[in-house]
Amino acid sequence: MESTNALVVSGLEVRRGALPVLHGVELRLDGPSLAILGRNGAGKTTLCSALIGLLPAGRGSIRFNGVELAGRKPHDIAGQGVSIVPQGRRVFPSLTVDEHLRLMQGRRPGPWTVERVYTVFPRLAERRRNFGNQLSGGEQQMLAIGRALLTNPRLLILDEPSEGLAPKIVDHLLEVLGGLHRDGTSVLIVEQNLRVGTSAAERVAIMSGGQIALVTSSRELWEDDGLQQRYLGVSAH
Amino acid sequence: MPTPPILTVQDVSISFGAVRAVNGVSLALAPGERHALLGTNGAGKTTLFNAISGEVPLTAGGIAFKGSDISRLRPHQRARLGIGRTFQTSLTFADRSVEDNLRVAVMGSRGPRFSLRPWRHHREQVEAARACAARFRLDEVLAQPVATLSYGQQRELEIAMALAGEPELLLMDEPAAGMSPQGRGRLVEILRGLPRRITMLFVEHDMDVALSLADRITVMRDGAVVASGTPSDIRANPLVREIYLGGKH
Amino acid sequence: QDIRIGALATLEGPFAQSGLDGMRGVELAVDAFQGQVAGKRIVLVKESSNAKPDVAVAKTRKLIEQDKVDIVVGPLSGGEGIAVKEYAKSVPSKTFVNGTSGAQDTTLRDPAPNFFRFTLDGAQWQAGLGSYAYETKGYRNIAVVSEDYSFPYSQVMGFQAEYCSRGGKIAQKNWVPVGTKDFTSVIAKLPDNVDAVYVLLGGADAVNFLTQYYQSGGTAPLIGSSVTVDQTVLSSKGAFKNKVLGMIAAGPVADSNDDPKWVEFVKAYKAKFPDGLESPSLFAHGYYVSTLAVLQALDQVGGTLDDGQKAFQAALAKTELTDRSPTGAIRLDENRQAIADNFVTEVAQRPDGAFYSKVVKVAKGVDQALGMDRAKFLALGTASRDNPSCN
Amino acid sequence: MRFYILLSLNALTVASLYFLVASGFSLIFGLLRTVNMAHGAFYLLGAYVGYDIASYTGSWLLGLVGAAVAVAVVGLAMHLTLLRTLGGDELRQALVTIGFAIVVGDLLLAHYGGITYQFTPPEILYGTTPLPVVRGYPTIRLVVIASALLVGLGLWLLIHRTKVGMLIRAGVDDRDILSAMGFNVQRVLLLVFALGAGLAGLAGVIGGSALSISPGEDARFLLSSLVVVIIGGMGSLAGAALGALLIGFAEQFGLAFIPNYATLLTFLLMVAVLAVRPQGLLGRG
Amino acid sequence: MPQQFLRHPVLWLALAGLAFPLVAGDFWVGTVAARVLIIGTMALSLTFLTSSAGLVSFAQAGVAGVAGYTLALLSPNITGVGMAVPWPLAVGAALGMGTLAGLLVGWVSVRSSGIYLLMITLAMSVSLFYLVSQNTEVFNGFDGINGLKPPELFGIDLRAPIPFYGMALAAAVLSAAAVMHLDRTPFGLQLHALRNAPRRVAALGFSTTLLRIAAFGIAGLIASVGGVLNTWFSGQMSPGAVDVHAAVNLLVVAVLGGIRHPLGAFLGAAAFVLLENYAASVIDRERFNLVIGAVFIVIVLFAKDGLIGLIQQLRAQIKPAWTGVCAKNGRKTV
Ligand SMILES: Nc1ncnc2c1ncn2[C@@H]1O[C@H](COP(=O)(O)OP(=O)(O)OP(=O)(O)O)[C@@H](O)[C@H]1O
Ligand SMILES: Nc1ncnc2c1ncn2[C@@H]1O[C@H](COP(=O)(O)OP(=O)(O)OP(=O)(O)O)[C@@H](O)[C@H]1O
Ligand SMILES: [Mg+2]
Ligand SMILES: [Mg+2]
Repeated sequence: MESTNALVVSGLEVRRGALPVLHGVELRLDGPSLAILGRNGAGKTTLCSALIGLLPAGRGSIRFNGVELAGRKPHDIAGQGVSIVPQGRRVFPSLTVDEHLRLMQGRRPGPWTVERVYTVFPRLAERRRNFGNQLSGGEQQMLAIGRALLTNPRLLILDEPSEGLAPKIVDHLLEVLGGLHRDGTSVLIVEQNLRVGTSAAERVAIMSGGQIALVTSSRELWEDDGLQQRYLGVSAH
Repeated sequence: MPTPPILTVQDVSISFGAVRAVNGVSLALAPGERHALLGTNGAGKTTLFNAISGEVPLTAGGIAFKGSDISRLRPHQRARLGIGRTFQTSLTFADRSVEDNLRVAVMGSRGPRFSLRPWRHHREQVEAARACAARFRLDEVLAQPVATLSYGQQRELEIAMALAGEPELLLMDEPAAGMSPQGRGRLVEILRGLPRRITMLFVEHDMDVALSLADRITVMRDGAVVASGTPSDIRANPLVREIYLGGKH
Repeated sequence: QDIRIGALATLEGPFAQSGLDGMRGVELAVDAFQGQVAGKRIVLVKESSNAKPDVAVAKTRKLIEQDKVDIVVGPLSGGEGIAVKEYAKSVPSKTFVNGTSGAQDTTLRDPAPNFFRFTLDGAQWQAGLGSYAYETKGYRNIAVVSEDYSFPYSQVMGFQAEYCSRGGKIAQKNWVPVGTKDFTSVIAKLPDNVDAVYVLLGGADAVNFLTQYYQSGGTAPLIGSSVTVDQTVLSSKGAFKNKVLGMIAAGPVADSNDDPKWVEFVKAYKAKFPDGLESPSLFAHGYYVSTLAVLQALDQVGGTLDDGQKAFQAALAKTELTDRSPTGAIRLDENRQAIADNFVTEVAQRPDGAFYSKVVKVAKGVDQALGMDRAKFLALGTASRDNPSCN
Repeated sequence: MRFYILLSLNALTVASLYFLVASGFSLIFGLLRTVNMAHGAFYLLGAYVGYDIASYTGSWLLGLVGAAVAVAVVGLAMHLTLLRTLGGDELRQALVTIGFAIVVGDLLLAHYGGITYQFTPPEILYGTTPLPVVRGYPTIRLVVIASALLVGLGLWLLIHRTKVGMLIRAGVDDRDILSAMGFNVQRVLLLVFALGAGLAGLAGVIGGSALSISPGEDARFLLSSLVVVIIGGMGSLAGAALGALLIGFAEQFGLAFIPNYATLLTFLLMVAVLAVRPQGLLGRG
Repeated sequence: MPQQFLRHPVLWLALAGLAFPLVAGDFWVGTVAARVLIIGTMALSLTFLTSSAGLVSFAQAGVAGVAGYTLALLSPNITGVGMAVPWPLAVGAALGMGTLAGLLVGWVSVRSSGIYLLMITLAMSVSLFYLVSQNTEVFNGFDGINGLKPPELFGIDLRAPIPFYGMALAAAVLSAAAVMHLDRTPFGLQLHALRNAPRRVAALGFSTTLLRIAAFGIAGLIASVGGVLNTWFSGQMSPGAVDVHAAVNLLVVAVLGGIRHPLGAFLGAAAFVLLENYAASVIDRERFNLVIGAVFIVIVLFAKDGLIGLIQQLRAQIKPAWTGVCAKNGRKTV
């Protein structure tokens, strides 16, 4: 089953407290993957939180495979097959690694099992009895990713998943993400690391000041220093 | 004769129950050195940092700073000796403004630590806090509560707070994590521009940042040191490539 | 112009039931005067404390200063009484009449000239019991289980005054903190060879003790204080009651008392408060006689209070309740403390199954020194855990 | 010897009763991080309601079950109306529950008056069970011990052996993420609250049978629950059991040997434990 | 001009306090208002601890009680315990012992936080309660120490309603001013930092232990001021003043009034005292606890930052220009 999911965000406005942060976000994800890049404070995390329902959408719509997600509760949205690896990991301190994974297993049918997660991240298997707060930063990140995968999502949102991961593990993660579309999972990845972002997705959206400033192909962005300079303020080369 | 090391980590081991997070690590930092600590996830880098700053007790071994043993000192005592640090997960005073955060940071080393006189008598500290904010372009959000900053901005504040204390030894746990490429560039610039009287030991998974900052690099795996040398040594080391860097570097 | 009377009792917490009954006594007394005296209407202002002295003083102050009452009837419990007495000294032009608070020192030492007590104190309430236990029941060696504060101390003092002087022995005294609910460990400690156990517990604590005592297989007969087997305990719902038949106790009231005035009082009580207790408690009685005394003295001075209450207070000090008192004559000594009758009772059961206390002996005209020489009695000092000793 | 065994049995009984009440308290705290100051009121309410049901139907067991159900429903209602709107504001939640406890306490006083109630449990429970050495021990007290064991075992299985237990713990840590992972946290929350409240109601009937029911018991059992759970470690079931045992023994042995300062002893014990282990004996720091 | 603004609230307290006797009778001044100020001062110690250092303590009533008992034992009393010394000495000793008690509470609980802190402080205050109610030799147990009176000062009888009220007002205003002042000092900011991230505070070179104990000491001193006044006010000192209800009441007062602002303590105290006195007149006298409980619920449910929060909201609607002032030192979290 190839991924045939469609996420359509239109005119999305979100506030944090009294402060408007997203001002009419327009976004389409209909291929296997999309990366979102942007400076600190651009509103990427806010967007992710709104997609999963943790922040209320003020105006606008979020449609996933034709279903309106705006206004729904997080667990309801998750029930539609959306899952998230939140920024800052947010694993549960009072659950062991093993419990994290077993809690998620079997919520939705699909290819991901606890054993498969352990195979992908052997380090987690070695630490299966450690509690969430007894893990290193990178281990927590792996656990957060494994936890989200185990829900067998149709849309996986990752908010800066490479943070804290050793380069080799990042490469490994990219492989895993690359294979997800074969299971019918689409990937929406937020990244600071240009290399990771462009390798994880075919298309990238650049976010700036609470709006989508540009959508282009990864290759184009990776190769065009000028584009990088203009939208991200740096160039990778 | 070479100058005596400013920080000596001698055969340090740290266990959490059955998990031996750090296993006989030794390390010596010359004054002014910029030393990167790399290593696989869970190698024990953060744990070692916590041991140096005094948050985690040693199971074995000793730590000396400027020639005297500090293994038994409490965290704030070590901080007063001149050891500053950042945390892998930002630890800031969330409901206070950026400026307040930096004021506290400034006072930690420069005092006053227990003043009951109002702020107008402490101009110098207030100025220092503002200057520090400006350095990280945090002056735009000076009055904003930290909780309302984006993740990346909070990471920048995290570093700014450690620098505000002007420590002699600066420990940074993944300083660039969560920062945008632009922020990383700025960070590298700031850190490089610091005077050599500040010795640095930092953990970083971003190779660009690590390689452009470090004089020397130590690589850890499973609690032990597996390689140590100059950046080019390390980059060429096949074991490091295999266990840590992977194919793309 | 109206005469304003403030009634202070505990209407909250564990003593709520007692306070409620006290208030009933006040109302009955006002009713006995048809709500007026010397042509003036009587206005009642009720206030609740919670058995804490500082709250009692605060509420008394409120009654005086805010509600502008002329006379305060209350409070209900020991520590409160002493605190209110102290406060009374600062407002000599108002009059304070004790409710049921039974601490000796409210009137015994350093009394307030405007504070009156028409009820007996804690020690007096045990008058007659010690001699009855020794002589009639033949108890020679007993153990004591008591709550640990001044009221039970003084009750034990009253008991010992008769019991010990006749040669009775006390093998063991157990002082348990107020609020103890599980007494089984104390019960386990009681010596096997005592003739009786003297229990000074009230309300729920008494119910718990009695239940646990019999469940643990206790066989020695029990002696009660003034509150151990009163109607608050006897009318509670529980299975322990069958065992307490015949238990002796003493206090200012007995449920069954042949005195026609008592019978009349009970009738009035039941008529006015159909959902009250089976029979008025010592709280209802205490507040009743205290209020009666106030009204009688007011009547005598024609309701005049505008001389700083001087005439009224003088009249009150001389007031004797005779005809109106349901429990025999009551008069005051020089410290404005009551001299009155006290009753030794036994728990009995009516044909309808209800439990009550029946008079078995009356101690007549009990004074505060318990019949001793006043100077000698004062020399004994304040009652405490081990004062006076029994020998 | 007999005396010491009796004392220990008494301590066990008291500990069991404390555990019964405290387990629900700990459970509610575990999920909501709310110090439910109305827990004592739940206990008292359960006792009275159970009493009414038992005397109306003549069945002690029906009283037990009915009390648990009734109080669970009241707990649900309280949670829905008062607590849910307050989100994670712990201090305000504690305050609201104090207010609720005052209201319930006063309504109970109004309805049941200040007199003391005692259950008449079935004859077999009310008598004395013969035991070696101590000769006999009140059956109802053995029932208290047995029910504590049962409840403890049941809860332990629930928390450590089922997904619900993991959910509860995860919900404590990070409610938002748990709901983003697809769990209806609010529903779990409600269920647990009802369960905790129901346990208090159940304990009310058992406590009311072993001891008695009267105004003021609410505050007493609230305080004892706090002490027990804090000494053992908040949210830890085994901790609650350990705490209950410690307090039970300290209280009963204290009462027998230094009655004046027995209660002082239990609280000093609590101070000492917390000064040395700030997170309680079995709490994870 | 932020400092001028910050001073405002205390100024209001002082002005309102001075004007009050002009419009109210002796009962209102000497009994109601004086009690409000006393309870407010005790609650202020909790407000200070919580809003600045994030420490919630159930021990403040107990700490005030230590001061109260010290004063009682060192003053002439009719119970015949303790030893009378000149009153300035007695007051000084009371404040000293109260502060010490505060420091002790801070020291014993130095490693606890959150609910555990609440409970260890509760345990300490309950311990004190059982000590004083069971010990008859020194503290005269359950019945406490009776017959205490405020002294005469320069020929003014402090027992009289107006002078006593004046003394309470002065104490309250001074305490509130001290708390507001602390908020404007480095020490105050360090306490705020401690509340947010103690680990970071230590890593920056501060002894968190010292900071915490100091905060408890200051709170202890404030509570002691209230404790001394309270002892004089009720003329006696008994275990009731340090029991669980007293501890809970202070928390209720602080939260009702608004724990984020020093004036909240006094507002809360006013509400509490009025309720206590007048709830009874609202419905049946025997059911006034019902009213009290219901009012708690309503205030807590509908006023997020307590009464002071309500007032700030109201003012924001009436005169937006003022809000800056209160938002600045009123808002401590986001
Ligand atoms: N409290 C603890 N109890 C048990 N094990 C722990 C505890 N804290 C850390 N560990 C283990 O110790 C090891 C070292 O952790 P540490 O945080 O030092 O790693 P790290 O090198 O910083 O890794 P990363 O790059 O992922 O941050 C990890 O495997 C972790 O699981
Ligand atoms: N709790 C909050 N209250 C108010 N404003 C907030 C809050 N959280 C974030 N913001 C603001 O919202 C804006 C967007 O924040 P967001 O976290 O979405 O950025 P981001 O793109 O994810 O940045 P980063 O790369 O640093 O994670 C920022 O300007 C930030 O200051
Ligand atoms: Mg982000
Ligand atoms: Mg790390």
